Amino acid sequence: MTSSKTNDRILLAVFSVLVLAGPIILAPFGAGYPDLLQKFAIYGIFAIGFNILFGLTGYLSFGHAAFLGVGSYAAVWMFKLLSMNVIPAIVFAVIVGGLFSLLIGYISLRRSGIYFSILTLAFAQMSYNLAYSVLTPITNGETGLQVTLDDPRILDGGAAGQPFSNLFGLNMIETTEVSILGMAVQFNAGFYVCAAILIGCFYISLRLFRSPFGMMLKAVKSNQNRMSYTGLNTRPYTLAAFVISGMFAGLAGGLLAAMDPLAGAERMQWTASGEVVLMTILGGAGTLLGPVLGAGLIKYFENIFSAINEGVLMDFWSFLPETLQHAVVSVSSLFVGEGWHLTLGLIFMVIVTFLPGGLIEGASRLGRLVTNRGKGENGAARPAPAPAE
Amino acid sequence: MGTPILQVQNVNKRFGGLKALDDVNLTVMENTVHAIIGPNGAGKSTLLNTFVGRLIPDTGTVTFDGQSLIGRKPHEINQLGVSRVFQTPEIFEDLTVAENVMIPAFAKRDGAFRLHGWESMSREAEIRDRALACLEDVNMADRRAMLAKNLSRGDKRRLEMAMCLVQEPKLLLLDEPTAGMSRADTNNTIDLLKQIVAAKSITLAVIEHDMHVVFSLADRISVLAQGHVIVEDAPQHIKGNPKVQEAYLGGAHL
Amino acid sequence: MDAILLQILNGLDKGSAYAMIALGLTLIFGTLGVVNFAHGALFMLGAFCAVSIDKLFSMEMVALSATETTAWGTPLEIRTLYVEAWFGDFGQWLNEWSVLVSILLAIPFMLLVGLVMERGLIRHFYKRPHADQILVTFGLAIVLQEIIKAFFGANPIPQPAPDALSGMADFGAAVGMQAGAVVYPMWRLVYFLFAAAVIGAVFSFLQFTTFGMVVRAGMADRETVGLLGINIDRRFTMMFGLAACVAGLAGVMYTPILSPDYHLGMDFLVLSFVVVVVGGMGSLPGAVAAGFLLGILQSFASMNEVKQLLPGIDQIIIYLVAVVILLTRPRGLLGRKGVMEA
Amino acid sequence: MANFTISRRGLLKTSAVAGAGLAAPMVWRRPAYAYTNEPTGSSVILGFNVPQTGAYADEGADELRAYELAVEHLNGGGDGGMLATFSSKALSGAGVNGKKVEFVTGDTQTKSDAARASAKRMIERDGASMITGGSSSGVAVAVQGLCQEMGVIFMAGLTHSNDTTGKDKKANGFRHFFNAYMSGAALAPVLKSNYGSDRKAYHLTADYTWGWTQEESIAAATEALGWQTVEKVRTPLGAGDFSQYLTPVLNSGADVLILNHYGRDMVNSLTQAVQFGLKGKQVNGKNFEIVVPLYSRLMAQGAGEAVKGIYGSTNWHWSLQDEGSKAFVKSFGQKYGFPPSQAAHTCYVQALLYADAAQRAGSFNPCDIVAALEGFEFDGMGNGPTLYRAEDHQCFKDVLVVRGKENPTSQFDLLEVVDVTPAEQVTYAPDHPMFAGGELGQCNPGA
Repeated sequence: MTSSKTNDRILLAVFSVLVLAGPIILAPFGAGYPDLLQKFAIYGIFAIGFNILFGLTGYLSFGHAAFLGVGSYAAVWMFKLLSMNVIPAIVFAVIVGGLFSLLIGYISLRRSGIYFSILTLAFAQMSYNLAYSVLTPITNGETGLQVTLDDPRILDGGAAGQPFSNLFGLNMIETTEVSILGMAVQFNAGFYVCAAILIGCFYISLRLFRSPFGMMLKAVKSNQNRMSYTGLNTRPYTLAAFVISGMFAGLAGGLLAAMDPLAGAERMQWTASGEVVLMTILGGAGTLLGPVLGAGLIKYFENIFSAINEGVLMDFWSFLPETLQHAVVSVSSLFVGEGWHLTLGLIFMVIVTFLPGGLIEGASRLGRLVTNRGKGENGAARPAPAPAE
Repeated sequence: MGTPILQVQNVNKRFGGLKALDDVNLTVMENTVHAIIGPNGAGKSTLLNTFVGRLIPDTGTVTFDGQSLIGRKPHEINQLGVSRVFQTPEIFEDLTVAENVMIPAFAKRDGAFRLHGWESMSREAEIRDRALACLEDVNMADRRAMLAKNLSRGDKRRLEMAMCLVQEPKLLLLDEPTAGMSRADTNNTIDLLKQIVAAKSITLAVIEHDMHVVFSLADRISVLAQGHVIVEDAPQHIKGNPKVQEAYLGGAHL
Repeated sequence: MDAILLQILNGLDKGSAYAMIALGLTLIFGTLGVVNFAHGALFMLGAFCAVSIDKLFSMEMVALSATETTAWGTPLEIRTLYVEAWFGDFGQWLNEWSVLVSILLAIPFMLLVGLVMERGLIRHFYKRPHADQILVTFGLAIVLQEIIKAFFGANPIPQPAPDALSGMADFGAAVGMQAGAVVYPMWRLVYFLFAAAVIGAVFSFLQFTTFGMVVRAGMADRETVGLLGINIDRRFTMMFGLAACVAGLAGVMYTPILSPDYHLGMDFLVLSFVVVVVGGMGSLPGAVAAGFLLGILQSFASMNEVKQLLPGIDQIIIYLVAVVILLTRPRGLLGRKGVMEA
Repeated sequence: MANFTISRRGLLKTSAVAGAGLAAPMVWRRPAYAYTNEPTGSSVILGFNVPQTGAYADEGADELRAYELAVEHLNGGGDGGMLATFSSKALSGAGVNGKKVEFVTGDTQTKSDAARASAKRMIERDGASMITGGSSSGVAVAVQGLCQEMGVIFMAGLTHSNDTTGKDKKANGFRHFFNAYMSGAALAPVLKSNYGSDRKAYHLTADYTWGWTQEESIAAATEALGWQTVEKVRTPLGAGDFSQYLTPVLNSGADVLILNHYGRDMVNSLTQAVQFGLKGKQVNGKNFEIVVPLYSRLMAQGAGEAVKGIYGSTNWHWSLQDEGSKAFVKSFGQKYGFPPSQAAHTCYVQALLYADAAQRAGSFNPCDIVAALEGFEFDGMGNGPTLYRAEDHQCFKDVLVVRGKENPTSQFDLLEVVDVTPAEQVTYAPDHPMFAGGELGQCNPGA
């Protein structure tokens, strides 16, 4: 058992290094700018939290975006009323996300399976529809809640000028641009706040997965009947998982607002809830790293593929002869720019068809294949592997 | 000996027009092996279901250790000290054999719910040792790292037994523990159950078809027919009882 | 009274669409056990069958005018309908009744789409977790709608109903009320009758044909029917085609009510899942009943009197009803135990 | 195909690492810019943020076409379009301030979040000096706020809510498009002369901020004519089927239905209203009428037959016969084969106005550009003499009142201009109650 502990330490260390070096690693892929890096980290947190519920207990919530949304609203209200410091905003976002998920979870967890999914979906859609319309005094409706010059901000005193979210004076939009190996690499304060929290969240999730509590959640997924006849009350376990993942979602929402002080109602729409489901399944539900990978993949497509226009394509294919170039550009332009959804849809289909269990499962299968080849026939004698993590 | 641990009084249960349990009365004494036998459809499993909170009787009382079981949830009843082995093994298929046994061990130690999310499994040496000991008891220690779903049917049964035993229940309910087992496995199971009864202070209530098992284990037998207890007596008195023969053979006297 | 009657008609109309989509969704779910997130896309494809036929019938011969020019300097184009040029009055009739004519195209087309989808993709996902089914069908839905967008653009495309059916019908007079008190668009009445006919046809097909009986038996217990030596798989494939057809037809006939665009399917997807679940997973009558129930409740919640009492109620009524029903009836209106509960 | 360009920094970052860094020192810090994304090379980058997915994707595509045309014209390509008719002659087709104009694009998805994310990418990664585009007010307000924070100029695309230059106005943001108040003020006299002053109006309003300001503006304008407002009913965004909101209109005693909807909502509510026989119905001895305050050609296309004879207002229409409009329609039509929409027009004009301001200021510093645009008066852009008012950064110009054409000659010829309401009639005080609250603040150059 000590070896698995060492493995976990290595996993955490590698994860941390990769996250912290994100700006350098992602720069060659055109994804090394602050906003997208922040989004990677924030949606990583969201998906990690969602995975604690869905990956471990198997309860598929279709309304998790609601907690992200209320987290954002809570954070922006903190910015408006209290201070532009991100700490109270984030803390309040987590609390509100937790309370809201406690309420919805308490009701929805009375049902299981698809009935549970639809209950969560219904609550989230109600939140979204109301936030968009009649709750506008609180949410500022379609436009989204923003900080303005004349907000009270009692802790900040009468600080004049444009308000920026900050951590004790360090503005979240503060960016240092450095050239490394000829690449312009942007180190952004906000990203490192997100990254630190992401690493913390990953560590929490690791602890949960390795804890008796995590085992209980897996047991819920495996056989609820046996749980009850074993003297365990499944409801508080599932509710705890639901609230924890709701708090993660609230945290993610709070961070979104901390990086960019705006909270829009679309964050609560079912498509946003569906997105985190897709992230988790795509990466690998029930695995530690999968959700983060899935979140990264989807956000990358949304931000990078949508920005490729014909000009960029012409440039990319410029090594081809001109006639061929035009043909290739017109074909490939179907998949980028305004066609980025098409690529996303195809990727979903390809990954789920050929890599059942998501990216991580696919990678570990590939890994097993390689090691088995290397070991020859020895591989067959090994004990059955535990679920990939 | 001599204290009743489970008392069933005037229990009735209807499913639509079918009277599944008809005024059942039954007393299980502490530290005995009590077998419940009867032909198919006699209501044996239904009766067991009323003990664990899966079914609530229409009327009547079920008292365990001086406390009523009626209206209690399954997990509450288990926490009182009642464990059950099912006819088709109910185990955690997606977990390893060792984890399957550790979960009930946690339930015994920590109660129905505990938010132990920050502790590490690797530090739970005590639980692990107890689980392994139980697996040793059922001769499954070597399979502890396997996923439960990959076990053979017989092993699943024994695993479920270990999951119940690790809780050191006061009352262990067994629903056909040897169904579908080979003669050798059946004898192993009988030996195992005998050891358990000898080593621990435990009460067993067994539903069984195999008379060999029943008569090797039981201190007392209740015979159920058409939802009604027709005889409750010591094994030696059951064998020649005409009522029992009638119930099983539809009146054809032997 | 008139207002209430009108809202009931509105509700029935909305309910018709919900019920038809939910019926198909339940057929797929009940027979194949597959959660089909691409079902909304099938509805949308049906609508675009109508659009394509309409486009085909409105294809124009283009001749460049010698004298006039457009505002941007190119010669003005003079256009005549091909169908009119070729078929004369019949062509005009075709163009006029294109929505109904497109049913003829939609049936084989949607059947084909359904079969290809089942054989080519869904088949591989029967034994996979529901999460995987959701992911792959959602991916397919996106792909289908993006293809439609690439061909037809993102703007809604108007589909007029045939002139003869686009007026108002005096519904009140027909049921013995004062003339003119309750008038209702003819096409919407047609839509309701059409939905009733389709739903009736599906039910009688399942009830009265051997094919249907086998399918129903298979829905209840797939393994046993398989053991009887009946090739249930092929029948289930046909059911997928049938479900696609129902969704497609619902889409075709809906186009004069709602100008279709590529996103139409997604708009109906969530709603149709709510309908199916409220009706109870795996229950065909439940799906139909829930469709009409939610349609009517939605209409009533939008009445000014109700809105003044509860602002915003029309925004959430569907979901509110879903929550209430699921909390009071654990498996929806008519759901079976054990279906999709784990 | 002269305008296939790529951002210099985008290229740098999207290209592979290998080899690129050999000549450069291992690590250097970015030089301190005087303002955000100061163009230091031979080109200036503009960020075109338009909806490419979602309900307004077609409108977004048209906006993008207009921007590409504008870039072409600014760099001296094509026939120059409106540069020839624009009253300011600072631009010569040789780029701006001696720099070639390049552009990057992004997808707003018509969601505030996504729009801000894509604007941020263009500012942070691609080095855009200005962001423009969009097809809804929520997005415009959200992106305008972002540009204010990050210190770049925002030239709004299609946004019609009063709030954009009202309570949510920002010093770095500019709107050329007209607004809900102007729609009401422009429509009122036409409605009066056609429908009289004794009318009962029933409002169906999209239940979000734009809908509300539209409803408030048109209700105020019509009530000033003496019209009664019978009922104002809010409908959920994206309702699809509006039948449950339309049937109460039938017996409400109202004789005018005002549809404060845009986009798909408008297409659906209008076609369905016509289906319910509202057009041509007789109420109170008058013909029942439908009014759609904000029209666009793309929506008219979606609504098909239903638009015939329906009044509304629009920012611009391609059939206008002034020199500027003709020049623009000509170069757009020749390049793409069909006439531009009003969204395309406002975006094209905004791009030119920004370039002109930068040229006149001799700088891309947002504060210099703000100074150049504030109070700027110009002509030759299709709307007659126009003022960019300094107090709220709103353009004041003539507003078109249009009507759905009875006998369209093509799928683009759906609206006819019935009246042009002069600018003075639609002008309001900067502190008008519908625009109150919020302050412009100081221009922010960022960095």
